Amino acid sequence: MRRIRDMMRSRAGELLREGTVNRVLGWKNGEFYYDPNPAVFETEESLDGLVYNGFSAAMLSKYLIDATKKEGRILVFLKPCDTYSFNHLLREHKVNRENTYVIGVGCDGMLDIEKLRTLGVKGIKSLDENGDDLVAHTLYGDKTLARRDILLEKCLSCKGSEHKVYDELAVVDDPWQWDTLDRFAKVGELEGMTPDERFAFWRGELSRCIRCNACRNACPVCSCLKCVFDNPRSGVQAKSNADSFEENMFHIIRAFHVAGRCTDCGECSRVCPQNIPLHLLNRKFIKDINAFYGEYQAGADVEGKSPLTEYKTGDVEPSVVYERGGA
Amino acid sequence: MPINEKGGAFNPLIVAFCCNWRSYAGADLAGSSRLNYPVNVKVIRVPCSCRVNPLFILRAFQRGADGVIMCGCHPGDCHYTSGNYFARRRTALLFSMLDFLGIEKGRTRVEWVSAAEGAKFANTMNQFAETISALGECKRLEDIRCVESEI
Amino acid sequence: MMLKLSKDKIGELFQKLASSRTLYLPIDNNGQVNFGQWTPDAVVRLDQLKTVKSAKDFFFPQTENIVAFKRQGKDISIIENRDQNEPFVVFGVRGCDARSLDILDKVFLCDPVDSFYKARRENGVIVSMACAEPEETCFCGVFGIDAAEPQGDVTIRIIGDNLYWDGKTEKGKALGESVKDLLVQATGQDLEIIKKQDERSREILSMLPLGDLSLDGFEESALLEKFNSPLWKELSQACVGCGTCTYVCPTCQCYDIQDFDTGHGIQRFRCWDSCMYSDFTLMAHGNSRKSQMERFRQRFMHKLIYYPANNDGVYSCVGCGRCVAKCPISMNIAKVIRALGVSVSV
Amino acid sequence: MQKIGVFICWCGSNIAATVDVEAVAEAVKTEPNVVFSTNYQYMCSEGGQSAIRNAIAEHGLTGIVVCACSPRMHEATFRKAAAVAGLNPYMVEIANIREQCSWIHKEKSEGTEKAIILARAAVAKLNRNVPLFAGESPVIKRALVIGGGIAGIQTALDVADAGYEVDIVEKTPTIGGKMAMLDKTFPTLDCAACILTPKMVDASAHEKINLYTYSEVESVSGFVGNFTVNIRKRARAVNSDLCTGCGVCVEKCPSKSAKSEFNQGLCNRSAIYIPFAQAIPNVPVIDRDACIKFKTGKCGICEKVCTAKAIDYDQEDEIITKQYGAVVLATGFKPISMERYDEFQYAQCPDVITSLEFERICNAAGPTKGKVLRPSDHEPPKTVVFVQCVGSRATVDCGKTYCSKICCMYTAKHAMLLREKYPDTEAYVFYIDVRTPGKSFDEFYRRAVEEYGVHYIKGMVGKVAEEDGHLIVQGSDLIADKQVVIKADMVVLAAAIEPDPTARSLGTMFTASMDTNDFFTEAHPKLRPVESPTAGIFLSGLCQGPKDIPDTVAQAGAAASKVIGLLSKDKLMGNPCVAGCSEPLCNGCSSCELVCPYGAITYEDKMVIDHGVRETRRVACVNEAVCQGCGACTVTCPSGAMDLKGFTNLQIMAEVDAICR
Amino acid sequence: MSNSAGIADMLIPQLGIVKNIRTDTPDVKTFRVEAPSGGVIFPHMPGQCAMVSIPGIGEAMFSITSSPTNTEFMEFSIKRAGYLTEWLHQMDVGQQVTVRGPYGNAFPVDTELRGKDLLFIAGGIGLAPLRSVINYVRHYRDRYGLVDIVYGARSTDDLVDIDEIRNEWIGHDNVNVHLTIDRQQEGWNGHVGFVPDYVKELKFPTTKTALICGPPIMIKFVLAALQTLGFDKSQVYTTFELRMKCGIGKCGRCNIGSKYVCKDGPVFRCDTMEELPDEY
Repeated sequence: MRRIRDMMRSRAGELLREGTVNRVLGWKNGEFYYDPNPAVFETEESLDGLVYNGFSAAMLSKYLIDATKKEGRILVFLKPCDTYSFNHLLREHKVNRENTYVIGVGCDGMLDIEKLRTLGVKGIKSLDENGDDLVAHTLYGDKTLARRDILLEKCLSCKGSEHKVYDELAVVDDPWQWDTLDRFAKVGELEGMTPDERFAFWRGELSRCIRCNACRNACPVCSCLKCVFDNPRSGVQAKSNADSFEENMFHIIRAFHVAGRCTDCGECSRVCPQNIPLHLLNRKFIKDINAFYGEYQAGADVEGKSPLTEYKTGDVEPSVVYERGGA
Repeated sequence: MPINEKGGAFNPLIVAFCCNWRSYAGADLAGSSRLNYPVNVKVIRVPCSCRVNPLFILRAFQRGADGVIMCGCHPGDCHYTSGNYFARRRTALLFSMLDFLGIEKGRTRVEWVSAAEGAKFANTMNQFAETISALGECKRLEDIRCVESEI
Repeated sequence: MMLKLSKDKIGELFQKLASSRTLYLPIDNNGQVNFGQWTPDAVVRLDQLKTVKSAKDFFFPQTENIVAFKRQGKDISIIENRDQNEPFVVFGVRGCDARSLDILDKVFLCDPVDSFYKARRENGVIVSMACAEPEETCFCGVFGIDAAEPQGDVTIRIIGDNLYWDGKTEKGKALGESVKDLLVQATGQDLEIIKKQDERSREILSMLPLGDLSLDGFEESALLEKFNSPLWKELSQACVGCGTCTYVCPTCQCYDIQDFDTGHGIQRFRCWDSCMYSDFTLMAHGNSRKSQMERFRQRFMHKLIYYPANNDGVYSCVGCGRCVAKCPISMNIAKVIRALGVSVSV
Repeated sequence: MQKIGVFICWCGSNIAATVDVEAVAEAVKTEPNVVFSTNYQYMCSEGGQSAIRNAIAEHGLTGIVVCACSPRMHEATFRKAAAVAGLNPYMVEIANIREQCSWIHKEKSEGTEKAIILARAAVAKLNRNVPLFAGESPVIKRALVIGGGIAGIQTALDVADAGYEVDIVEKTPTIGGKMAMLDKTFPTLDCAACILTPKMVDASAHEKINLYTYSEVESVSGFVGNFTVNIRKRARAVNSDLCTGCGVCVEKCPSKSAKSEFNQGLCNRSAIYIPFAQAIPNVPVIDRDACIKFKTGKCGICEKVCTAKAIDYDQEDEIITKQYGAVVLATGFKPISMERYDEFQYAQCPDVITSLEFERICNAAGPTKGKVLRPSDHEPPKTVVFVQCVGSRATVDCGKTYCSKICCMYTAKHAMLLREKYPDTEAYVFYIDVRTPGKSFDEFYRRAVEEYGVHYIKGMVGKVAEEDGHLIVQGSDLIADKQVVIKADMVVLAAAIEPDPTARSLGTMFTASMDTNDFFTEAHPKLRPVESPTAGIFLSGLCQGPKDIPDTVAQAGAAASKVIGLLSKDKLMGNPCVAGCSEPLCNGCSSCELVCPYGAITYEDKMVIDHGVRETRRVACVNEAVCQGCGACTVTCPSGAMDLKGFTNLQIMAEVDAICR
Repeated sequence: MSNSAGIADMLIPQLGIVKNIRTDTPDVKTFRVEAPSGGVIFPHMPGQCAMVSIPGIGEAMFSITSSPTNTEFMEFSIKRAGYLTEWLHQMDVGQQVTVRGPYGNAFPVDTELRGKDLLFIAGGIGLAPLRSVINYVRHYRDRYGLVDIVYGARSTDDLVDIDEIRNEWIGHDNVNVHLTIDRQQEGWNGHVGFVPDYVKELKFPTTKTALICGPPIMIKFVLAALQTLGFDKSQVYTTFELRMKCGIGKCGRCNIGSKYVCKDGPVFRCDTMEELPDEY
């Protein structure tokens, strides 16, 4: 990824210099190795702060909603999964393609700092990344780790290394590759439980929700100007989980609102401060959509109708879904 | 008869969303044919099944409904040509999701009832009420603030 | 007076504490540790340095009923139905969280006193716990907090096979009385062990990477200069406007008051709010903080300048580092202090 | 704050026997903003209605709830009563305590309790009602008919006869359509041209009818009562006003190698041509792809021979913009392409032809002057095999799933005509089923078999192969349960018919929805068969589904009567219960546009004021004249910007709350 | 204040009954509210605010329009702007509301303003908070010097409670009332023009202490006008309205810099504003 970072810096520098773009949206180094934050770079000099490493997980496409309303063209670095979100935003007319210059960047899979901590690695100061081999430098000494063990949940079932949209690519010929898992495995496992078990599972998970709205605000699909949960006139406004119903309501409705639109980018689960596996709700919808209405990947293209804005006369009946036991 | 938590007889509360053009007329026909169905079923008239927002269904459960049923025109027969097709997809997904969250799936149902199917309407409601009675009170999506004893 | 208890008796201690009052301590729920009510089968995680949420919940809960109303025709009746407060213990509070209550006190206990908070504060006993293995996100030392010997009604240390119990306040001592059957006097040797442990902890604390953050320059006199700094734009760019930092923060205290129609009446409740939310200051005819930059600035100006200006220079941050660990886009107060503070020449 | 009155009807004993109306009236008094409640024997009677009017006046009611029979019964009655008293008719809500309460429950206590809850829900909803006003829009008294076949001509004539102007847009140089190509018609065997051409003449001569031939619809805007349509009148290179139709140019044209469309390519025509003798208008058109002048710049013979000076090589396409109150789609059909049917060797053997080609061959004005001759050697065939259901009733990936409906009859007609003209020629018909559900149809078919000795074989043809100048037809005889091989001289394929390919773009333009086969869908398959779901768009003829000439003419007349009904109004009153977009909430995502069955939603860049901030945003706009109020958009909209007047989110949620209290 | 349950908290409101509703302008109504047992719900000082609520509809901060010297009832002049105010405007007499307060500081009527010549400048609904002070000053007329009142609105229809101004203020000892409307209107023979311009025209001597309230833009221009006349900012007081929720400086949304409008305001002396960031 260091090689890709160098390509990114040099191309961004060139594009700024030649005036193709007037800003660059990327990741900026932070206090530690693992906390780069999305940032806009306006000068060539500032690009020294541009980083791209295993912790550049934050997706950039959503920032383009505001960024492309501004004057001039902005360069953005999109990882393969982020290109789906970008396409989705294009489809819904939320970003202005003309004001965007997309460089698709290769990705070795993003890392989960929480997993690192769970493995007992405390006081992390920095990390050396070299394909699967990682060395963590900590307050309490160095530790060697395998990349595959600390990949983010979303990267375990990566959609692949193909960029769905880009103006140019910054990739390497020999990227590190890893075995991906069936993204519906956990959904299937839950479907196999009894309703009581499922209820207990979700109550346990959702009871941790603090309604910080990170899942919503990080979601590239949840980009309503005014969310129904913030709108006093919507009849369902709620700021906190005053009752367990509201946790359920918030997450069901959020998942439903993005059903057929969710690109399965996994940001919701990544950003959740309580590690609630919110992506499972989205994946349940995706799994059902695929089973009932045919395979559909939101954000794979810009045109066409999404599953909930179209229908077939021979669609499966809800009663059949009911008898089938979900899916 | 099932007993509720407070020890009284369990009277399930069932909310039925019916489209104005067919299912509501079907319910009317059940009435004019004097076909009995449980008093627990309360019908809300909507122009089309596609008007039923998942929010309404969740709201009903929040406020203590024990079962929610949506009735619309038979597929292909929608007054608005395609409304029930959209409604069919939405409810199939929503109800599957509620099941996924552990809400017993017997509590939600979709039925297509035409204006001529008074008997079907009554039968459906009888069956549904039976299912709900067997399942008992729905606590999993209820908002405890809305329970009568509270403010 | 330093008391001690063998670590294997800790379960008995919890049992005993829970018998007379509600006991809250760090409990694991599927990998995430939060303060929760103790039950015999709860997975207690005293080894967890940071709970996701802080201990402020028990004094300033995320949601709490204030008052209820019934409306009938033109008439309104006001029904006071506030929760009855019962004594409780929060066990295993780290130094940062323990200090955060002082900060909340200055807000809620100043005139006019918030009676809801005050009642909880009086009913609650804080059992704080020393940190032996701080993390790189910690910077409590910057705010003068000694994590090796935190404040609290009782301070405990877990060293080796023992739990050391140090009752500090009247409340703390009374709590110690209630479990005195389980505690024995610490020996001189124990005190030596404690001293060594404290020293070791302090050594690590002094090496923390964020330990060199400097608050120089965050004075009331710099209010306008900081407010008008061009750096806010750059710092806030990435902010997605969620409330994670505010909700995990032990010192954030903004709230909203809302009404809920239960169908039988109106329940008025108070709930946490976040100045990071776009609708925080939204009014029908406009918003005094229109952009995320203004909202972002408000949060940090409040913590680093406004609050100290009103409270004798005490910052509204305890360096717990939760926002550092939890921000979805890795923006946090440490970066803000670094960017806006006066750089200390090395 | 509202002042609500609640009126409980006894409906004689229909309600009062199972519902304690007094108790209901008493119970609703405590509901929010209810200031008055009463009960009465028959609310719908004059007495009941005057009670409503009096109460509105006396108590200054802002809304009323009538607890009575189904709203499907008397909602209109009570709305009218309220309007008379000066109340907005949409400030009336009905609680159905008869059909959905008293008639289905026996216990009075139960019935009463439920009636109270239903009344409460109606009050709760009414508390969220606001007065609604129906929009009005004027009706342009002119109709547009797209397609100049028999369907279009008939619709146009009927509408014009009622006194309204009609324009016909036809993409080919002449009106007449497919029917003009037919020889005789089943089951009466009268000459198609003899019955069609007078109608064509009527249409062209009608003072209210205006023909745009060789023209296409370019774009459309507007809605029912007021469509604005741009019509591209393609350049004929012949000035219609000057042309006398003498035909000299056609005769003298040196380029004579273009395939005649009218004769299905069975013979050639000149570059400047009139499709057929009775074409209307009788004005030639220059085929620019075939014309030497257009290709090389040299020639110009037609110009030289034209004494009327009607030839105009510089003529350009003309865009005509006109307004219409109603649009009739009569775009017709075409046989499907046979190119893919290799088993029948259509592309390879000239003597394998389609039924429409056979029509031309039989026709006296056709390429063979009515003699049935093989296209390959111009010899009369001795054995002709007719294959039915070619591409009809097939699987999705091969042909059409539907029955083309007309093939059984025309095949019987062809076989019969063949045997009549050439008694020594054998006719075989391979069929799956023979379908004859029409007046005199079965008799006609039986005559073919019994009187004309046509051999009907139940089974499909598996293969056609050319061998020594003959066509070897291999098929199965399902009744005899054996394979049959016929040495034929000509094979006629009853090709499935499909909508004309222009229908799809027109469908998109007019937001007339289509089924998977590209047939236009009806507003209701049974009750509104000639209307498209989009208001003001009507369907005539084959574009809606396969049908024969009498059905087409009947439907054309039906469509005309609907058009007349619409045009007879001076203005249209809208349904006020339509969707509306709250612009500050709209994200511009287009989801609602995708689910709207009526094309009532468009997107525009608009200045939006959102909490004091002014911004230009892409927002949804609902055309209230087009919206029918189904509400599909309201649920698709994630931000809740779309709401449905009369059934708003808050209204329905208030009902839910009241019921679940 | 006690901590035990059942004891009042500043967040818990009291009942009030709407006894009279006066329509002042097309979008302003003044509500007279009394405690159920009669009289004011709580005492206040001029410039202070109260939170008025209809439970389930909303709660919002309004300045108390009536003078503290009036112990019979409290008045609130409320402009129709949002959901709650819409609802309040539809109320009938007899409706109960909830009220809590008083909140915020007051105009320093008993300290800095004592003995001063006072100049009140208001625009539109901005008269509401000043009316409390004006009537207070009129009640204790001898404690203050000359009183000038400049009041303007878009049109005659928009002048709040013109009857009281005409019948009671004009003609009161040493009280000069200067009315103006933005544009000429039939039947109006008074001054026409914007308030800030009128203030400049009237050339008030700098011996006066000014109290201004109105739309933010008007306050800005009036302040500038006064400065051109030679006024110092320390002679000018104004009052703010920013989104307030708790009323007691704890909920964290109405602050301007380190000052809470609900607690440290709503009355600010203009020179102190200079130290505050421009975020209102």
